[in-house]
Amino acid sequence: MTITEEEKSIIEEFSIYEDWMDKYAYLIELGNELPDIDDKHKISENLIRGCQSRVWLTADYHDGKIFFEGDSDAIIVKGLVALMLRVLSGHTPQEIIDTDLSFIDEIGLKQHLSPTRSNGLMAMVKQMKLYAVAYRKLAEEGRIS
Amino acid sequence: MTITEEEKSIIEEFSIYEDWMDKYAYLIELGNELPDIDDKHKISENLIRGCQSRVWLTADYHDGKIFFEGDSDAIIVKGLVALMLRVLSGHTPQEIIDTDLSFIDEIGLKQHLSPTRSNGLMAMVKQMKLYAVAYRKLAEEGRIS
Amino acid sequence: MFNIEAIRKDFPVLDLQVYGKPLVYLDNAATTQRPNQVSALIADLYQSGSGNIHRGAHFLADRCTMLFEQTRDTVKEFINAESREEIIFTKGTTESINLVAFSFGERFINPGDEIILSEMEHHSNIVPWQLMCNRKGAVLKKLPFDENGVLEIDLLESLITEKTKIISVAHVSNVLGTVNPVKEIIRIAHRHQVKVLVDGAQAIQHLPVDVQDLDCDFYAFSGHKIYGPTGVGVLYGKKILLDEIPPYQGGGEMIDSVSFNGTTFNVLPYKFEAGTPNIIGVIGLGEAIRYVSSLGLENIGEHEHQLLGYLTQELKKFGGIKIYGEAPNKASVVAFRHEKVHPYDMGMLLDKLGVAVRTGRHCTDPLHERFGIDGTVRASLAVYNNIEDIDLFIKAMNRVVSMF
Amino acid sequence: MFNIEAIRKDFPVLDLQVYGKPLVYLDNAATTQRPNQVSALIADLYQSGSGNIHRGAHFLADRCTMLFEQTRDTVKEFINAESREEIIFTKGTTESINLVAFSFGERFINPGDEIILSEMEHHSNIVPWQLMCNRKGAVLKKLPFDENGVLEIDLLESLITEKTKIISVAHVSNVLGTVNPVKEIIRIAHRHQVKVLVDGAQAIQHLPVDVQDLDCDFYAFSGHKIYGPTGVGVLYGKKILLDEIPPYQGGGEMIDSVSFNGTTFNVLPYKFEAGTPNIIGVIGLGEAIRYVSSLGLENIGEHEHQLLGYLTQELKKFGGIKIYGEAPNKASVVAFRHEKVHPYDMGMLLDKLGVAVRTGRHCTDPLHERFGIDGTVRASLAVYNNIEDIDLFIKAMNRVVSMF
Ligand SMILES: Cc1ncc(COP(=O)(O)O)c(C=O)c1O
Ligand SMILES: Cc1ncc(COP(=O)(O)O)c(C=O)c1O
Repeated sequence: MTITEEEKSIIEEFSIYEDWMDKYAYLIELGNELPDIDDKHKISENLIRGCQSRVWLTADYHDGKIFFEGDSDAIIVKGLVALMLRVLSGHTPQEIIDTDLSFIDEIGLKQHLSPTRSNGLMAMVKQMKLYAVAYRKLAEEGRIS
Repeated sequence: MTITEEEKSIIEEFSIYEDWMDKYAYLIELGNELPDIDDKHKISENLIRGCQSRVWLTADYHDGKIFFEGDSDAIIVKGLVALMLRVLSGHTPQEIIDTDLSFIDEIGLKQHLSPTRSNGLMAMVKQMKLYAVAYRKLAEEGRIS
Repeated sequence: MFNIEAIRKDFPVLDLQVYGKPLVYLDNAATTQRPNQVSALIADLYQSGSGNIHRGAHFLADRCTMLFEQTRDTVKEFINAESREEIIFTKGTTESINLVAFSFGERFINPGDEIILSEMEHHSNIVPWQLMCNRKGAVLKKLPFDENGVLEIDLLESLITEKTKIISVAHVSNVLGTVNPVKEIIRIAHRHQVKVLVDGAQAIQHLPVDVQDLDCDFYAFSGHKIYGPTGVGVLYGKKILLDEIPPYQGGGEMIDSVSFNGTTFNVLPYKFEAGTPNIIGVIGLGEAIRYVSSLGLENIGEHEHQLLGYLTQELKKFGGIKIYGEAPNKASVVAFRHEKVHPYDMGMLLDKLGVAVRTGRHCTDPLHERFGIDGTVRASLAVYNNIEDIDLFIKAMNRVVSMF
Repeated sequence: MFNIEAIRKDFPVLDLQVYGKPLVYLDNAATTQRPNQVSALIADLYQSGSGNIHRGAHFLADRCTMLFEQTRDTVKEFINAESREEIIFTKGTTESINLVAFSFGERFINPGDEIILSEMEHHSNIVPWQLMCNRKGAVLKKLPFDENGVLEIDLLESLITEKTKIISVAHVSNVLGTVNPVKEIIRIAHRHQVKVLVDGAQAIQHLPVDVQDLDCDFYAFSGHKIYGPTGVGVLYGKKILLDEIPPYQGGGEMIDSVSFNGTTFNVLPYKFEAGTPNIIGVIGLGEAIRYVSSLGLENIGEHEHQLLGYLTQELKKFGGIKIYGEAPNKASVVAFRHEKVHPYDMGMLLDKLGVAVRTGRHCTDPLHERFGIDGTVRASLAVYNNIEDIDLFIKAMNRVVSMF
């Protein structure tokens, strides 16, 4: 699936929830389903420390695509991390750079991504984009593949 | 006349003015009538410098009474100075210390005496009271009469 | 005598529905809502016109000057200061503390000098001192607290040396709720010629404050935490100290005369009030204080204490909850964690059920460090909360926890 | 296109009667009145509830955070800053300048360094620099102006030495009305690696400001002078500079993490916004800017210029008047003296006739010193003034002068 298709399918999944609590219950489910990141990756260089919750993020590159793993100590944040991974992981650097992740707005969870909501999510998205920029550069220079 | 009688007579004089402009016209008249202070007294130690206007004040003591002279560069302030002199000049230090000058409130000109209206008037009244305190002390010590 | 229903009517926001649920506002330690009396006065001043104060000489300016300076008297009486010159208007507690850290620091702090803070301080009562210490080569020392959130006051005397210049301590902790024994701290400090600043941001709205009885050297609080407007605060300082320390900010109002060769400063309190102040904010604060005074801080405190007792009891019954801060003398703030639910998740879900609490570290990193935790949920009460609020809160907690 | 009657309807205060006379408000350089749009928004926020911002995580906090941060974007666009991080909210122009004087001073000023100010500066743009110079052993130098109130810009180059670090100058003089050639000053300064702060307190409400076009390093203004609330102001700073200078005040919001061993600071703009800001004040400022933008600053400037021309002409016809400030490029402020009437008397009597002007030295002692006078009467215009205001003013002046 392309990023846009993945976003569409998420929007569709969320569209059945009319009640906020159901929406969040689903996020919690997503959070619970996302495997915990390996403890050896829970190191400070992978940590994005918000005032409210912590997020861990790792990135790997092969076959022209970036594969992210992520985690959080707050389960709702972890659910949102799961959505981000689902949308962005396994795509090319350029695709990741180009997307604006507007689906978060459409499913009504934009607040969590605001720069002032210090849960680490916004910083995680920034970090994902930075990884993409870095890998694109390395790939262009032929230093990775 | 006692200070209280003088205050009463001023209140009476002002009671005939219903219009603000007439009241101020009278103040201007009072200001014009008050003789200018002698230039030789217009020195910095007699100057009370407000942000809005300047006031000069001198004090003399004889026969147990204080005699003030005053002046201002703004004629309305000078009119108010004239009222203050009329009420306070020629009285004993104790009488001057005891009075609260409430007549200014009763004739509706209290604003001019507020501590934040920096026209020098409030500082002048303080200065008059300080003179009274100083002369009382000197008199008690028998150093002046 | 204390008619909670009548009080609630003064706060129209309590009728708000959020996400289709009635609002239960338990984030009062962050900011309180305003009674109609305060909002109406502010609205009226903005609508009916205002002037700049002090130097103006016309009707609108005079009116605002009078109301502004009357508020100074209102504050003076409210905290029983000795004179109106001791009341400085600032933009909030944070600025009040910065002012003291700077001006007291400029005058009294030399390299190697020491400042004592408690370990439960809000960042606003830590960072200003750190910035000053960095500039002056002075040192911060900390007074610890015990498991229950009670200051280890026995240690104070041993922390004080002849290098100690000032102690800065919260009257009430914004997380633990502890009412610190500031009067005793001040007594000890003064025995050693050490000055004391009391951060009253979380006290002024809950208990009567008498700065002369406390004998504190400085006292700071914010308008927005005592049912008043944002952008306004108070610094009380003893006249003798305020006279001695240099001005903080420079500008209009705070000068006597200015020339390129030198400037002489205005008298107190204006010396510390540079620039056009938050005129309407200050006047609004006066109305908020009148509101609080009309209810009576003893009555408010009693009402909040009853609620606090009930809230604490219900949380303990709830199970799986650890409360941080169990001092015997406590104001109406409860910080806690649930064994299974992360504070952020708790906060998010409570919000969607209409309940406003605060989560995270509440600007008290060292306090959270002390407990080895990275956040708590904080429910904080105000005069307009009632038993039903707490019942709704507990019901919502049940719903949230059932999702995990 | 520019319907003055419709605009006046937005300002209910213009219908006020003072001392039984219709109000003629000509003290706009001190503070402007607020349109209904601004007062209504503020009243609504106070009534409908608000939360503390940024760290909160509930409905009311989210709403306020959003509106607050939207205002940052509004200001950014209004002055055409490059990024929103360059917009710092302060309590006013005075604080904005104090912030720069302190933080720039801490970072860049060494003993013997020089700061250049113009001789027409407001005390708020003099005293902060004096305080800093006293601490740092630096020196103030002044750029004079001529009889007409025009800066002697030819002298600037000769005043600049390799010790010069920053020039701070008003965009528009609050007494003379002179619109200073700040773009040229900045060009000259930058040629010598000297930074420039522009005090925009009297410009922002009268003419379009584009900080990128000016290329200024800092720009400061106040909310209450641009139809907004009291207690709020803006500091624009170039990101690269704001990143380099240390924080000003310490406290909540401006930190990343705090411990007794050391603190790391938050990113821009929060690094400079310690403590709970004037949340509702900032949001109100946003509405004021939207109001001004909807009218268009070009249109406002044109309207005010017409009035300024008429006012100047009528004062000259009046006789016995000396106007201070006759620069070719002038904003809508006229300061003058009458040969027979002391400014204080003039102000007092005009007030009783319903006309609000300001008298005295207008926080510009050096400027008045330069002219050898101890005060002026200042009439200053805003968007809602009209020809009739000026006619009433002149009529009142006639009445006043006839009393002498
Ligand atoms: C040119 C100028 N600079 C600075 C200020 C200070 O502004 P504020 O008092 O709003 O801080 C003023 C306001 O009088 C001014 O006219
Ligand atoms: C104990 C304490 N001190 C200081 C502050 C800072 O107050 P403000 O943000 O109003 O300046 C707060 C507010 O959160 C507080 O709770």
